[in-house]
Amino acid sequence: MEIKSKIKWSEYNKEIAEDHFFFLRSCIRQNFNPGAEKAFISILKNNLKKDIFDDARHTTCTGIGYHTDIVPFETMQTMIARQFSLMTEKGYKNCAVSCITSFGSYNEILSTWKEFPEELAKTRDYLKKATGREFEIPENLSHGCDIIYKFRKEIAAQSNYKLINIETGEPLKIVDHIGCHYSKIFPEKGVGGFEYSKVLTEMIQAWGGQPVDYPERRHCCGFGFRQYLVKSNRSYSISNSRKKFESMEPFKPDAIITNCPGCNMFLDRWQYTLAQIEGKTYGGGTNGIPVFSYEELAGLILGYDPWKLGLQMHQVDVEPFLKKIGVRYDPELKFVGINGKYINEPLFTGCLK
Amino acid sequence: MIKNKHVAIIGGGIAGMEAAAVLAKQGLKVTLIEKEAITGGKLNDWHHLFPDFFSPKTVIDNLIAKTNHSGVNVVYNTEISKIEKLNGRFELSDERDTKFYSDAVIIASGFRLFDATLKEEYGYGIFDNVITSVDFEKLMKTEGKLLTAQKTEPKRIAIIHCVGSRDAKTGNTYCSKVCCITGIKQAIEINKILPDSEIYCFYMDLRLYGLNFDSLYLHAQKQHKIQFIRGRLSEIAERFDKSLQLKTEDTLQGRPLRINVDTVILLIGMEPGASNNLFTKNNKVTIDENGFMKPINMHENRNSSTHDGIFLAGTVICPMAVNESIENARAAAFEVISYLEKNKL
Amino acid sequence: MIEKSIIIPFLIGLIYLSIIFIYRFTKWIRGLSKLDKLRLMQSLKSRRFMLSLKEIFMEGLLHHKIFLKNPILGYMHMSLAFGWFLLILIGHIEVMCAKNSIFVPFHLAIFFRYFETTKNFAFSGVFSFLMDFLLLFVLSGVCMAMLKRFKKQMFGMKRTTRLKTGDRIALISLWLIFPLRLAAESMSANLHGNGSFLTSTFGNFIGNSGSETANFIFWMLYSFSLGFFFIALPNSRYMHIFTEMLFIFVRNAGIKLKKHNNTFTDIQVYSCSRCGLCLDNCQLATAGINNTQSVYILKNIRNKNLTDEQLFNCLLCGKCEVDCPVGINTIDLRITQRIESTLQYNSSYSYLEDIPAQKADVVYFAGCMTHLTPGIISSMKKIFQMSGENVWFMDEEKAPCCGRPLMQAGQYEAASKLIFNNTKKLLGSNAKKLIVSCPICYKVFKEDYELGKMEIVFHAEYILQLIKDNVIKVNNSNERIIYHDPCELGRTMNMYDEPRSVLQETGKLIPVKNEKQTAWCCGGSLGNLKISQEERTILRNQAVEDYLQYKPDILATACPMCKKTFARHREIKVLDISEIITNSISKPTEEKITKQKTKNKIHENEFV
Amino acid sequence: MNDFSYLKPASRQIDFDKFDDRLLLYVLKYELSFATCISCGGCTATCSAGNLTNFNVRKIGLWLRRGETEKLSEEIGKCMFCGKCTLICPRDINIRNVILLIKKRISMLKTEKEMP
Repeated sequence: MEIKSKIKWSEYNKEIAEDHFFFLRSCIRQNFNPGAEKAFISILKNNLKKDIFDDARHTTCTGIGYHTDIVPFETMQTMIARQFSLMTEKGYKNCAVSCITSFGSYNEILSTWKEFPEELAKTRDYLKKATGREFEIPENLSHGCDIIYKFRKEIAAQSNYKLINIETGEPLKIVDHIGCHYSKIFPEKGVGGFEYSKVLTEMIQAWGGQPVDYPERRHCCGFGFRQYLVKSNRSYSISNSRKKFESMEPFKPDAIITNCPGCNMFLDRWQYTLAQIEGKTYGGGTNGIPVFSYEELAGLILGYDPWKLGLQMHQVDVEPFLKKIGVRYDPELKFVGINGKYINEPLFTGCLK
Repeated sequence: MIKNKHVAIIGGGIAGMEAAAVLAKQGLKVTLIEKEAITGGKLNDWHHLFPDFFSPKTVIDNLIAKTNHSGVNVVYNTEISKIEKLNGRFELSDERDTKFYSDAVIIASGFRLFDATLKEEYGYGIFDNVITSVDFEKLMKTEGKLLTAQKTEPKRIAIIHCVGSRDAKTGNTYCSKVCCITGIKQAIEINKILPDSEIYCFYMDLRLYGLNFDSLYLHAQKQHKIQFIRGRLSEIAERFDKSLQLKTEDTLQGRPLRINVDTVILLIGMEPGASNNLFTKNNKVTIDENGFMKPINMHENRNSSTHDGIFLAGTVICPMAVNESIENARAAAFEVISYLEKNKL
Repeated sequence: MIEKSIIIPFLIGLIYLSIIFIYRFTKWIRGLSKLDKLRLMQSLKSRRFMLSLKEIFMEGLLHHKIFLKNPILGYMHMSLAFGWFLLILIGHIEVMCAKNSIFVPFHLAIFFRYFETTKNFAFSGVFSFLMDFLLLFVLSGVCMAMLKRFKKQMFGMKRTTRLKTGDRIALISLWLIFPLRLAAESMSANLHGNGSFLTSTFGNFIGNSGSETANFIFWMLYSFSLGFFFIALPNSRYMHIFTEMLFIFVRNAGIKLKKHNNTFTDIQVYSCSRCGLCLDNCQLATAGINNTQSVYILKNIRNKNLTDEQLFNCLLCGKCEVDCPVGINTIDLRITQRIESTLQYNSSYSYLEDIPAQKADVVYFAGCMTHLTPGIISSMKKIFQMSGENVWFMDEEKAPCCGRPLMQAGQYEAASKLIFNNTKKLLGSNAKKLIVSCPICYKVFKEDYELGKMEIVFHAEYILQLIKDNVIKVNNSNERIIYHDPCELGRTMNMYDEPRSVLQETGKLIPVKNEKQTAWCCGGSLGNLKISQEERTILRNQAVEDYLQYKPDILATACPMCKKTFARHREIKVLDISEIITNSISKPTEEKITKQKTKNKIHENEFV
Repeated sequence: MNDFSYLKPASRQIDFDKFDDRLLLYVLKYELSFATCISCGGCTATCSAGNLTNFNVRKIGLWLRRGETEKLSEEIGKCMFCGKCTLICPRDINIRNVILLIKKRISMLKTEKEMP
């Protein structure tokens, strides 16, 4: 680890690759936000004209297993080594990571290998035995939000919509939530460090919105594997989210933007549970606060069709937000899947309560 | 010059002796009036001084040497009860009407030990195995070992902090400052002579004000296995076998706690000297609401009493440790010298 | 007809007053429980009826109890009450003689001088002299009452009640009645010469300016003042005049205050005349507490604005009950209000388990307070050793409280749970004797526990018995001892002599001015829940300074609470009776006690 | 509908601006000495009810300070009013009065709730 010089985190800018990314998908992002990763690839390829390779053979980084003590550290190192071997095979040097937890795992493994070279040697040996593969350490490992942050201006330039309330002309108040594994494990791996990480806020500002700094901004969203997966701990999870909502409510935010699939899912789903248990919603009236991932928001302002982005699968309905920024959408097609097949509605619809 | 000036010092404790020695070295005539048969005051019954187990005997011997060397005239077995001011000089007299005349007076009559029988629920004077920290020091000084009244080695010892201090029920709401560190020192001493005994200190707050007091506290916990329980003792009852049952609360656990111990040591606080209100009767020396002598200015000049020409030294002003008492006495001596020079009549 | 009109204000007042009285009296009597009504009816037929009449005469009219305490005050009350009564009585007889028939209009006597201008009826001279004399007698009382209101020290009273507007109006109107009557009768005497020595002297003092109209005006004013007084009376302190009579009848019928408010409480509340006699001896005044004394509590109960701060700020020492000339049980009345105020939060104490009792001849119940004075416990243990009886120290480890402090806080129902739990254990031990060393426990065991044949013995009685059977040999150290009567033992349980006779055996008992019934309260009472520690210190110092005048070597007491309270005063040595006994026993057989140990150590093996 | 009853979303953090101080203010108004409590535990140590059940006088004070009204109403009934705690308290706090005031205030709040 390089010696931490006395730099002010807010001025710190990490180095993000320019082009030629090897895409490392998330296990769960597609389950909760079905259109997110597809949008990310499409934005990079079509809008930004970048080269991003999505290799069908790459698998999980075993992050969830590792954090719930099921997957041993050596297995994770070997799995990640295999990912890199696929990347080397295809001749790529830069990785684009979709999930925050795996971003944390990849960085953890990379720094382990740097500090303990014998671990690297051991992993090479394991991979050789298991798959006969060789691998190189990537030159640059960035998260999807870093890349979108890097080209936020280009996206703004091509965007059809602004994060501005079309009636009042006021910039929309967007709350940013940074996944903990993005910059709290390795502060130097986050844009602007972890205290005032600006990777999402810069996007919001670039796209016309206004970031909101509320007291519990850096508090955990409540995912926490062990908290959520073990039923008796689940109250910790919901009470964390509740604390964030209570704290942001006075600021009346229009939306929440996240860069991790876990935070996105919990901040979105728990609003429904809280409405059921405590009968309280935080978006005013019976509305919740819609939760977007950065790709979805980027896609939205670039004019992608909301239903193609999979926004209908969100727990908190996004229609009020779409009205605010003036996106045209066809309500009938909300639950019409590909080739017109009706994917039937969830049990109840219409905001939260 | 002030050479022929005469200063009378009431109280031959460490403060009185130090002030006398310093003044005498400056060439003044000094009379040191002590009510007991020997000087040194309460330090005579002390075994070790905190925090470094320094021997009080050396302190007293050095002081005695200093006072003799500088020619202080020491008067024993006389207890001054009245100070009169006659045309600029002071007349000190005791019950047997022996009179002393001086140009200035230093009151260094010290403090009085809190009478632990007043805290009846702690059973001092009723249960034999309840002793005070002073009794313990005497025991260590004379016999060098700690035994229960049944002449057996105590397995468990409890040290009780804040007995007679910070307690409205005894009328003393101030903190006597030196008992916490004394308790820790005595706990270490007990552990040294009874290595396999269990020692518990019951405290409300540990006020370790001195520089290396805390390190002694950590040392006591780590090396000497002294255990500290945060809870105030409410009452002691004697079991059939003369062991003592303590009722307190472990406030950090939030549950009442009952413990049987063989010996209880009460860390008694310092009270204003009995003679304090004697001196206030006929002249303008005043005492503060706790009963200690009131200096004219607590910050700039703690050694001058509210009566011109009468000075204060040592624990008569407030609870003090040995080192503070001696330094305070030196300061008092200097005040006397500048007072005498000022009005050289 | 106009002359008749002077009666109208008087009549209006009288009718209003009688309606109120009839309404209230019937309400009160009907409000009594069936049993009490029966008792009342019985008492009217029995000898007690005469007893009540005698008491009404002695107290209602002569104010005999006030006389005993303070003759001047007694005279003042008597002159007003008895004088006015005679004025009415003889006035009626005079009218009967004048009209020489038994049946005369009752109002005539009041305005006799106005209507009957001539003096030509039998003994008219004697009557008018008598009437004038009685008027003078009453007027003397009125003047003294006025004087007292402003110069109370002259009457030997430290404090008088602070009167509210209702009382003040009634007071002034009462003061006006008799001077106006004098003026009216003198006016008539001046015109018709029907006055006697007093009224005629005043009559000719008016001289010739008198006229019929002036006479009429004065008599009208007199009638107005009477009417006004009768209207003001019902909600003023003078309601006490008639209510006390009813109270005397009800009390003599043996009816007692219940543990809840009923009409008997109202009778007692309305019979308080707010005379303020209960103020002087109330120690709280010295601590600057001047609004919680019984007279103010009774007023607040009547006006239904009683606050907890007043209700619970009383030492329950019982001194005001001793002083009250009307005989109101101020303590029980206050306790009943405390019961009512804390009714909703009586606890269930469901956590009390049944700890098996230990069989023994004698059970010793030390009580909560005694655990904080281990000196008493260790002395009692030594005494039990000497008595050689098989004693079970019931609450050595743990036991619920005896329940008395809870009762003093008004929670009787909750206390009954503790009493039930303790009673089961006590009866379980089937001991013959229960010994207590705390008077607070002694009272509750004696009065509220049903322990069958088990004898409840206070430790002083037990020690006295042991000395009499010379199981304990005590040496008289003729130290100067003062005995402080604990309120709960003295005034409440009337035990004054046993502790004294024990102490006489061990030292020189010095009588003090404030002892027995008028003893000080140490200020530590559990009865007072609101008093601050500084105020308690003032009360304690007052008692201790009084005791110190007698230069005692030891202040003896028989209550752990008194001992604990006095012990905080540095200049007095306090010991419980049991400690004095154990000290005085050990003297001969033990070498001189070393100076520094104030409590004597007893070598156990000596007594085994 | 799925049952969320097992979830307790409220956080254990004391929210100082929102705790129910009606009891505390009432007690401090009539027994100001309570403000000087340093939670030394002398009262719990000597408590007679504390011998018989898990009643803790010191905790009553702590709960009072942080508005734990439900816990107070459950526990306060266990006190036997024997007054030993008041005799021990080094700060001379009239604890017996504090208990009475709490009981009074709780019953007042109950009746207020029942009133329409």
